[in-house]
Amino acid sequence: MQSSLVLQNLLSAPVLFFFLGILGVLVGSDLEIPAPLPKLFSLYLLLAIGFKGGMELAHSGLGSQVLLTIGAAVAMSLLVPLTSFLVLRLRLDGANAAAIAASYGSISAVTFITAESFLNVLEVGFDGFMVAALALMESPAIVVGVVLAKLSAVPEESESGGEQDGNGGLRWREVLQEAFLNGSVYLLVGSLVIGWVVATFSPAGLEKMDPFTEKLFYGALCFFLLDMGIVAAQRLRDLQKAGAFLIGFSLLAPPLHALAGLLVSVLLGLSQGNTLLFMVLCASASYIAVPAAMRMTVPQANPSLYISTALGLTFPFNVVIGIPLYMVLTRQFIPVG
Amino acid sequence: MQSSLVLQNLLSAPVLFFFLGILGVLVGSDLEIPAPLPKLFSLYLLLAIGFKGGMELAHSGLGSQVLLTIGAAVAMSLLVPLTSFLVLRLRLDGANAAAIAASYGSISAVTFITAESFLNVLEVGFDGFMVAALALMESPAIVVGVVLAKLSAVPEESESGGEQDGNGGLRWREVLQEAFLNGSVYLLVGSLVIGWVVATFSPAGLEKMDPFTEKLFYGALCFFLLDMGIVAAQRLRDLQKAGAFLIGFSLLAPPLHALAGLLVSVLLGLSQGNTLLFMVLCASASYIAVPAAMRMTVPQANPSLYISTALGLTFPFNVVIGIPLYMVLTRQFIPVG
Amino acid sequence: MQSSLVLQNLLSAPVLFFFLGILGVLVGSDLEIPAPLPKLFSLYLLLAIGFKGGMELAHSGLGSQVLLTIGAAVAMSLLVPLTSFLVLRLRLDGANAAAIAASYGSISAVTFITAESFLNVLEVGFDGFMVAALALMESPAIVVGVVLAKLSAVPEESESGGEQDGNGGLRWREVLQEAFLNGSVYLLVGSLVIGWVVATFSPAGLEKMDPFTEKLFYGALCFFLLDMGIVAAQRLRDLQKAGAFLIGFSLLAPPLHALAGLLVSVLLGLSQGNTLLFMVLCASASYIAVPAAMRMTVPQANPSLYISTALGLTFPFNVVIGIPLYMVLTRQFIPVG
Amino acid sequence: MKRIDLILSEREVNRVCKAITKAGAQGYSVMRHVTGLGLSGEISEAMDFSGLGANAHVIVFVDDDLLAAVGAAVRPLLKRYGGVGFVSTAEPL
Amino acid sequence: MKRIDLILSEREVNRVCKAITKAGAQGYSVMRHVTGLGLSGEISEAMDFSGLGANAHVIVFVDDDLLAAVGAAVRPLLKRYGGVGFVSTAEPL
Amino acid sequence: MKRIDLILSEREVNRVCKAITKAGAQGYSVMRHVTGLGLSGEISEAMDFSGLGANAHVIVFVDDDLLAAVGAAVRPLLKRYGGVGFVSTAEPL
Ligand SMILES: Nc1ncnc2c1ncn2[C@@H]1O[C@H](COP(=O)(O)O)[C@@H](O)[C@H]1O
Ligand SMILES: Nc1ncnc2c1ncn2[C@@H]1O[C@H](COP(=O)(O)O)[C@@H](O)[C@H]1O
Ligand SMILES: Nc1ncnc2c1ncn2[C@@H]1O[C@H](COP(=O)(O)O)[C@@H](O)[C@H]1O
Ligand code: NA
Ligand code: NA
Ligand code: NA
Repeated sequence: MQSSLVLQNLLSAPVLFFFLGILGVLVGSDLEIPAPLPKLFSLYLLLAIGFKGGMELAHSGLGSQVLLTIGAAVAMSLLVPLTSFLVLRLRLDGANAAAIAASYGSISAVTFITAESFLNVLEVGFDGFMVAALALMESPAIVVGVVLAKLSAVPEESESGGEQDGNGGLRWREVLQEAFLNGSVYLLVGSLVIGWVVATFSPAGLEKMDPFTEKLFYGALCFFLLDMGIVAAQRLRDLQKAGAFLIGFSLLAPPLHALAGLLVSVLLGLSQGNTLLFMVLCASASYIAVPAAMRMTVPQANPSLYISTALGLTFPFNVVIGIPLYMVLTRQFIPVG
Repeated sequence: MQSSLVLQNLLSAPVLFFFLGILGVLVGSDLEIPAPLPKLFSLYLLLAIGFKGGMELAHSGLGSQVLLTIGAAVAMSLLVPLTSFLVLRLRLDGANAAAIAASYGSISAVTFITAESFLNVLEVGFDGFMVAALALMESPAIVVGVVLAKLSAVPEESESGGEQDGNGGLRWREVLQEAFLNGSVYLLVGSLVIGWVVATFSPAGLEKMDPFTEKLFYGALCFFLLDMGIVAAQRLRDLQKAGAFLIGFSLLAPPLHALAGLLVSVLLGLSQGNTLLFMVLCASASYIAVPAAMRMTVPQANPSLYISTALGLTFPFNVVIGIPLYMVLTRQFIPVG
Repeated sequence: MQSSLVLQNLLSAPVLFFFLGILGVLVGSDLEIPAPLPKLFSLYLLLAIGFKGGMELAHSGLGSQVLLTIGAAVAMSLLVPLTSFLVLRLRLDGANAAAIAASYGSISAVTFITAESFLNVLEVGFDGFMVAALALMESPAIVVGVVLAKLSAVPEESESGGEQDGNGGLRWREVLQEAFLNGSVYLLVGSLVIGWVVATFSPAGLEKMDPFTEKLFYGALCFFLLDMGIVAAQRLRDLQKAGAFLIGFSLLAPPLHALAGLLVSVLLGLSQGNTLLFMVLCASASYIAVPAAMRMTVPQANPSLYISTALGLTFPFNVVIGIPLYMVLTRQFIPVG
Repeated sequence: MKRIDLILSEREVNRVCKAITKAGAQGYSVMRHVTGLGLSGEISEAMDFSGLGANAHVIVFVDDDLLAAVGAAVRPLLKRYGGVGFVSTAEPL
Repeated sequence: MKRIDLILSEREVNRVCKAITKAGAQGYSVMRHVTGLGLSGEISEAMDFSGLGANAHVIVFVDDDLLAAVGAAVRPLLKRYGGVGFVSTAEPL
Repeated sequence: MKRIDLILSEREVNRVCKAITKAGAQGYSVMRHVTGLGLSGEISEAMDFSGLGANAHVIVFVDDDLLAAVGAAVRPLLKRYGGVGFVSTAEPL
């Protein structure tokens, strides 16, 4: 049973294309998907996942379990960076620890999407409101990360010239803007709202969106994962600089956070499908919204550390082994709906 | 009835994504769709609208009403820039007045497409030959604009060196090339002809094109309108420089030109759907073919004026308020087919 | 019958869009499909054709006729560059003759795809393993070309500095890498394998890929051929430099190689559909994998010669006249399956 | 040798390159997708979809004696359509 | 005149351009999608999909007397976020 | 300091960058998608879909004493694969 789940995941088209990308880098192929094509697929996936989630949210409504689940998700995105920070601080300076912690508190939409595809193939149901949880987990971890970085920072010499504010304090406006108005967050949330509005007020439009947001989705995911494989493999080189501690962290944190997610799911009485998605949200680390935000707000942190851990190790781990592993656990602890 | 039409338009997916783009700029999100992705969608929409129009033209044939309608459309694209020029000349120099006039005489394919989607949702029929009208209205206004600019130009000092012709006259070859062989005009007309040829001679191919040109269309329109919202909102800043006169013009010209289009439609006895499309053709202003052509042929005109009026105000006005408003008028004056 | 086949091909959407691209350049339209959009379509077509081929290979299995056909295809890709080299050497130096010979030994995936579309419209069947033949014919010709170039090279003065190996010999690693790990070869072969794995082990995924790899295919081919028309027409200018000998070669080699392919197909007892594809593989010349490889491994050869012959003349010839012509011959010599 | 840097709209770049070649330069390089600020305002890539494009940056390395000819060929185009040009000194590597 | 070349992350390019204008420069040009190597390691375009982007190359031609102001405006940003700046001599074409 | 400008095919740009680093330069910047004209004819972006690419523009700022080493590392590559290189003078901002 268990090994069959892992195998089923390994032999699915999205994961195979992910491998194709990784292998391409390892054997030295010059296959590349030049910018901004990966951005096209990334924008498309966010738009489609948001729209579909909003649509399903309109059908399921905002009941108390929905609100509880979303609330628990946001709580996890605040807690995970705190505990991660404590661990990372053992070996890293404040800025780097905070940036990596933010990344693990936030989520990876592509990991979530891959888990959805996995559930679809298994014909296990899940709810549209999980996309709302996904959307709302992106930003809080960013704010926590920035606060942690500031708190642990050695007061810098005051800068002069050029910059507008010389007071050295937190530039809240900038931080909140990076956290909540970051392009990927904004598109996901916006598409979610649009999907909800269209499903509620002009459902005739849903069918016309279907070929774009639904039918094309699986193939586009494969294409994007091909690129993610290339990028993840290129990131592996940076891991030498990261060292054994960070490698260990990026492989142990996901299953531990998934376990925490499982616990919460049991308490909330989530269905099997929703539990898997909740675990994946907790386990995954952001390599889109968070790096973009950290680059601006915590420039002292080294981007190659937080990108290479989240993208080079945690992402492949979750996509390849994590998702089926969490499903095995889900089946163990969650009764069939 | 009326407000329900406006609302139905406001709550449709394409218009909502357009708003999402506008709002993104207003709140300061860094969401952007990097070049050349918008070009991909723009090329796709032109190809698809042309192909489908040609296909339907093959079905409807080239009867006398078709020819009359197309002729009237071309006539409008010659008249509108003349009257617009007279008005604009009250406050602007010749070159700027001519360039803006050309823009309003020509059309916006995306506005047309949005109107088609609106009719589809209302389940109001329209004819494929309207796409031929669309295609043929792009170029004449450009020629009129260039001629007006030259006629009103203060004779410049003769240039020396570099340039091939120093005679200061109209470079007809260049003007006609810009008007008729402009990439977007050429692709639209070419796809129209191909759609017609395929429908006439090898109809088996139509079905194979359908997923690309038909099914994908609505979603791709949403994606493109997201970008158009971003671009339109960025253009709003330029309007300060444009001043109250131009702002007034860009909001009053569309409904007035639409009324003229309604009059012609009544005279021609067009159906409700065709009338709406005819009104939209008259009301819309070009921000694709015309700016590209004016940049080359009337370089004295300030691009930020003709782009910001057509794209920053007239386009949003038509997409958001104009289309349902013109539909209300259509229903008032045109009997159901 | 015969002329109807030619006409049927000429009036199909893909060929018409190819013409639209050529015509655009000839009449001076500024229509262009900016980089990297053509790359997107090229990657997509390779991924889709590979995936579908692998899928069908899983259904047909690897019987002896499959292996024989693939073996014969590889043999042709080794023979054709040798005979071509002998002919080209009459007028060209070793490096240029070798590079052009490699191009004609290798294949053009887009020509192959266009032939498949042609067969689909005629409702003539063909087998998925022909894609395996396509994939395996790309690389051997590259190796042959490099060897020929080295054998015929005047020993250069030994270079000093910068480069890793100064021994002047064949850099086998580099050559094999360019031949077998070239991005386009790698993606095609990889997608073929993935298609086979998915069809064999998780067939539920096939249906979900279908809208992307199958439904969208025809339209995407049209779009790509529009660009290929533009690029091919731009290449026509270079032909002046190529001279009458090369022009003759690029128009006579395809039908001759197709005839050789027909002979082999008769001997192998291939079906009509497979015979046409086999002829097209022999007749077509590479303008993707081979130029990219030759640029690196035979830098003395002039890229404008091997690109303009393969892309400017042989490709249009095959797409427009060659495919229906080879079909006429196929019908003459191959009994209906 | 001289290095000439021209920055102007993508729309006119072909015209400028032709003028450069006609003036006798043996080579040039063009970078597109350049945004910027100048006398005629801010230029972004936002209108790229319309075919209007952004700016292009043209670099020409020429022998000193060709500078005048290239300058004379290019200046009227910059005057007519907008754009800027600068010269500095360079040597072959 | 002086030619200033700045190479820095795309993320900060707007901020730098604002500083340049504020310091009094009349124009600038920006090329994005620049990759490279510097003190903070290798920068590729691979993370472009995430909005992180690669580097940008900013060119500013200014009169000699503005050099100090632009330098003062830009240096703290380069120090804070990374990036390099160089100056050379140029003349109008 | 010296500023080195190299313009060569995208296909060889990685090789050239490795040579530059090996010669001791601490950094470089690369702009791709460069079109142009040179001894080997016109280079456009039309073949980009094939992986052949257009040109790349490599900029290297080095201390004067490294110029010779970088030049020696790069020249054979330019000779073998085509491309041009120029040197000018610059100072840190
Ligand atoms: N004089 C020049 N000025 C600027 N760029 C040049 C010059 N000569 C060559 N190039 C660039 O270098 C590339 C390669 O040159 P080549 O190897 O001579 O064909 C050309 O495609 C141009 O982009
Ligand atoms: N001082 C400057 N430094 C660098 N680039 C400039 C400068 N002035 C103008 N440019 C560039 O040249 C383009 C055209 O300039 P203009 O015709 O003055 O609007 C601008 O959009 C900028 O990209
Ligand atoms: N010596 C150099 N020459 C050219 N470009 C450089 C040099 N040093 C740094 N750069 C560019 O500036 C960027 C940022 O530099 P840094 O902040 O030192 O990592 C690098 O990614 C390079 O693109
Ligand atoms: Na997480
Ligand atoms: Na109009
Ligand atoms: Na061949």
